[in-house]
Amino acid sequence: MTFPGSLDDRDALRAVRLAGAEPVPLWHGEKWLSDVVAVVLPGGFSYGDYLRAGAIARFSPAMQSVIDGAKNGMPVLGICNGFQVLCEAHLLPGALIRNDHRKFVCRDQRLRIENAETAWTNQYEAGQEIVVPLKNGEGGYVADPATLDALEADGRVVARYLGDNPNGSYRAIAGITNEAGNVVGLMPHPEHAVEELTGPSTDGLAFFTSVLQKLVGIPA
Amino acid sequence: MTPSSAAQRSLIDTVKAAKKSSDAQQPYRELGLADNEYARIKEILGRRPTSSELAMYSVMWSEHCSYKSSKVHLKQFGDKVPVEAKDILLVGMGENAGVVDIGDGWAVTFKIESHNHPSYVEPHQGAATGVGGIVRDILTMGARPVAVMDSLRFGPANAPDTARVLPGVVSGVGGYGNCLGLPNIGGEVAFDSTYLGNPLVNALCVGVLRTDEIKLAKADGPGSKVVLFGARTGGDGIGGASVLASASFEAQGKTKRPAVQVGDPFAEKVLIECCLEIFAADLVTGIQDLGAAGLSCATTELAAAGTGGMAVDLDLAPLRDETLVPEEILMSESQERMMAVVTPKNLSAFMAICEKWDVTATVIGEVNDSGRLTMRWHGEKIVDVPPRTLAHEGPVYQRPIRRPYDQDALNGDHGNGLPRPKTGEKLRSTALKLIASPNLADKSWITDQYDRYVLGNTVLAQPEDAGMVRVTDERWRAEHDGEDSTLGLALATDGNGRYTRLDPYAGAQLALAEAYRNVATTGARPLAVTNCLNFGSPEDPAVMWQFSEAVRGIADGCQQLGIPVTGGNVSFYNQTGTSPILPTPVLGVLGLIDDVTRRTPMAFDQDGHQLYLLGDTRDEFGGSEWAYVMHGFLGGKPPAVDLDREKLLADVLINASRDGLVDAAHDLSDGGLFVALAESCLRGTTGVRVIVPDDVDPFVFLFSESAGRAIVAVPRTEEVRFTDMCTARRLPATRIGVLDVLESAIEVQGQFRLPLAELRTAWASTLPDLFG
Amino acid sequence: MARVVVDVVMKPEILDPQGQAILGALGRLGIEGVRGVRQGKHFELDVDESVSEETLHRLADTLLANPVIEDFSIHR
Amino acid sequence: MARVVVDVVMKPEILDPQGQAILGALGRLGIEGVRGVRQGKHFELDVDESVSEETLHRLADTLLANPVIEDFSIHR
Ligand SMILES: Nc1ncnc2c1ncn2[C@@H]1O[C@H](COP(=O)(O)OP(=O)(O)O)[C@@H](O)[C@H]1O
Ligand SMILES: [Mg+2]
Repeated sequence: MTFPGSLDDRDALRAVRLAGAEPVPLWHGEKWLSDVVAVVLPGGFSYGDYLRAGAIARFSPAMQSVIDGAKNGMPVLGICNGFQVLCEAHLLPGALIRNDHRKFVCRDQRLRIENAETAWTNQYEAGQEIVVPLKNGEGGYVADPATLDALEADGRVVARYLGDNPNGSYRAIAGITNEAGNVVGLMPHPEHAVEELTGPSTDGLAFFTSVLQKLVGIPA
Repeated sequence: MTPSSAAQRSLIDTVKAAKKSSDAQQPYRELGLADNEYARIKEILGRRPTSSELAMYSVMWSEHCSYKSSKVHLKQFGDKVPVEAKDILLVGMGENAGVVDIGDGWAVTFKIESHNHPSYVEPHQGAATGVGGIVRDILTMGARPVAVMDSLRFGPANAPDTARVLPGVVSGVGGYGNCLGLPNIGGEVAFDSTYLGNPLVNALCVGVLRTDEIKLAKADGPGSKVVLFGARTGGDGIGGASVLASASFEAQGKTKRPAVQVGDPFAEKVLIECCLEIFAADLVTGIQDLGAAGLSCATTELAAAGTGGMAVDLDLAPLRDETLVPEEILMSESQERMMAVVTPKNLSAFMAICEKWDVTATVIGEVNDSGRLTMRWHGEKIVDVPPRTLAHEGPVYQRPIRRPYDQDALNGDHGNGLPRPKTGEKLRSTALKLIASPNLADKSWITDQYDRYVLGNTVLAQPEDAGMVRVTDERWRAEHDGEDSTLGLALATDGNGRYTRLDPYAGAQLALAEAYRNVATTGARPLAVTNCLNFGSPEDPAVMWQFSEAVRGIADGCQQLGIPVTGGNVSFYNQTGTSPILPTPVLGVLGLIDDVTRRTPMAFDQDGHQLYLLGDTRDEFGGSEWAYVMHGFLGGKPPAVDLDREKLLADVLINASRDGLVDAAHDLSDGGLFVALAESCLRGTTGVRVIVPDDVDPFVFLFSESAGRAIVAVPRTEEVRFTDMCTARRLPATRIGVLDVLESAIEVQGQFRLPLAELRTAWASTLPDLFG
Repeated sequence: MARVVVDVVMKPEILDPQGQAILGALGRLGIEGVRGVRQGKHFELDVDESVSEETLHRLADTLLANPVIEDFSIHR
Repeated sequence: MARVVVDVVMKPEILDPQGQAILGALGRLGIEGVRGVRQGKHFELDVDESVSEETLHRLADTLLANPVIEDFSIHR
């Protein structure tokens, strides 16, 4: 899905292609999702992130269809800005705020996959450590304690930062899922870890093969 | 009509009025025009200029836009274009950016530009709009921008004002580039007290296009529409171009309006995508970005390069501030604007794409064959000029040149008395102190604020010797079974103010040689050059000598290396009071690699690989980091330049990469061999054991800055092939050690051992300790 | 035409990195006596007289503030 | 202890991209009648009674606002 100001949309298309699926570019202004079976909301600075990251993008015509689809079980992955959009759209709880050190940060980040059963993580092992790029200015995950406790208790924390907390996220949360496990929001960028040549690893590819496994049962 | 604009109307200076009152007093001096320049304007027009015309001439004839002091020198870049490079130059100097042919139907355009003064006034916005401006230059050529780089100079790292300027500049470069989705793949950061009141912010952008898609800035075809699109015009940066660039920044600080422009990277991102869609549909006959001198520049340059005439109705320009008067509209440097020339047939398709991207687009005029650029405001003619006289026929000066009085004294004092470390222990502490010095320390506090991954084609980025991106696109994949291309381009920027102060001719060539070497170290073949010439006042004959020598050095150097200068930028008046900065030509070299999977990275990762030093090491410490850090000393001569040797070294490095003979390579520059070893170890996973060759002084071996050198890590299985190649080509290659995974230190046998953990702490903590 | 101001602040239980950073910088500036700082957003809207309270509330609640982490106040 | 509010807005002649983006979004939200939006910063300070007007002014001028591009107002 491309919003005005999306940046990692081409990378998401490439990752889907490398995972063996056919990527379809979607435009935020088109209400109909044609016949796509899963949606990736990519990283970027939709609408410049001027108000709050993701705050304006969620009102796009296409987002209404994504929200309906997500409620009906369609897999949706929000990466970075996409995660922010999902929170703003209330498909996921909590919010993402300015990094605690107030700087943009780009680095190769170690993560632990905590939940390997979602539509987007079933090709990982629970507890598996991976390295993917992280790059954000507003990546601090926050929510009230009750929400955080509930996320932990339900196993809805999908990935956690290892090593130094890069942005002040509560409980080092890097990604979460909804109750049904079809909607995942993730601050780091698995789509930038799909090729030996351009990424720090190829650890990110399994997010995209996971959804294929989920949809058509073909392990890539 | 609001009352205020009615009042303005009575003040409008029209062509009719100018004809009637040819002797009226005009504030041309305040606008930076000299007496003789004003007289020439009157002569061209056959009357006095209207105030709008005066505004246009003043910005277009400013140093910044007219290159009046530098033109006679820059000519050499054209005169000395190397013969072997002529056929790759699709567009040479003079356009918004040069374009080079890279084969397979692809072309590359790249350019570096300064935004020094605005970055001192408002570091974040100044740097941000610097990136925005250079990206629009690249876009204007019809290219998709694919990467940016930034070359930065600040005052002493521990100076209070550096704590204001540096973080702001870095957040500006990062904020703007990150928001455009352009990977930052490299640059430089250096500190010196001469930059304290005058930091340097040079931004480079590179773009990729198909050879049949090149766009030019020309208004062709009578009847074609002139469309202004992008942001609305506001009052920001009024007078910026002429005032900021033609008088020392300090002197006018209080009297003139602050020339701060605020960037809107989101608007620019949308503008980029909108333009690329317009280009793909082939809807423009000419296009120009609005940068310095805003509308004055865009209209005159488009008209001058095309059919020759243009009529503009200035009332139609969409404004952010309705109180602006024509002079201000013409001088405004509001960001994120473009101007296109569109045939009537294509206009509705053009407008539809703008609408899709929510970009404001307005027809403000029409091309004609009158040979004049005319503008109307509230129904009156306020501008009627021959456009070439603004765009191309500005004043040209042969400024006086004089070798600085202190040059001989400076070159004569070689610092022979500076105490050198003699024992292993002293060498070790020197090494630690150097690696922790701000110029040599880890820059990741800065570069971690830049996105290097976006677009998914970054093969190498900082701290590698050169940035490298894969050249590919949807069209390529469609033609090649969905596979990406393996073609890549590499880029490095370098400049060394101290070397250039000691010898501007050699210093500029050393910067060129280093950027060239950095590109070759990664395995790419150097192809073309861009440059940003940062100097003091051209009215100072000593500065002008530095400038002319540097330009001559670059032109000769490029000719000898066989790579053409395709474009660049001159920034004069970089000084505090009357003290100029160190003369700082920054050179950007573009290279090409057929197969990016063959690139050579800098990290030492392979246990047991043999370490070779390529090139000759001499006792050369003039202008060195060692003299600067340990003794605060600058004197003598910079290291000797040998461009034939640089070519030879590059050939060896490129062949070694292609044939898979080396697994890591790193060029030697500031701080010499020790610093290069440290950087390669800290980037990788192994330590090294180093042997000092018998006949060499360990201090010179470790810290000399002799040019034309690199280190390479050679697998044992390839050692014979590699050394045979060096022997056959007569490149000195000395085995100086071995990579050792268990050692986890730099061990200089018989001298000292420095654990990597200790080294890393010293290297990595300097900038975070200073900037938080 | 009326000028409406909407101020948005983080809920007290949410970390405010900007406010913290300012508090930290005060010491270096030699300014004493400031005990707490919170940074929020300030919007100045020019609206037609016809715009209702409900509309303004909806605007603040859905767009200008994120009620998950922020509180807002409207001053007409 | 006193609550002091400092509001910081872009100078009128300076571009305000934030405000522009919000104005654009209003259409999609179906909210009409809003003619202009400017976005600024809002600070809430808890200060000792002893803190003088001059100190607050200096604080706003050096730390909270960037006087090159922004104006501020202090409400005690
Ligand atoms: N401001 C910057 N922006 C991006 N990359 C930078 C910047 N400063 C330094 N770098 C990167 O850090 C690395 C080391 O820089 P430098 O020591 O100047 O290299 P060299 O001496 O080989 O030219 C290079 O990869 C360079 O591109
Ligand atoms: Mg280098």
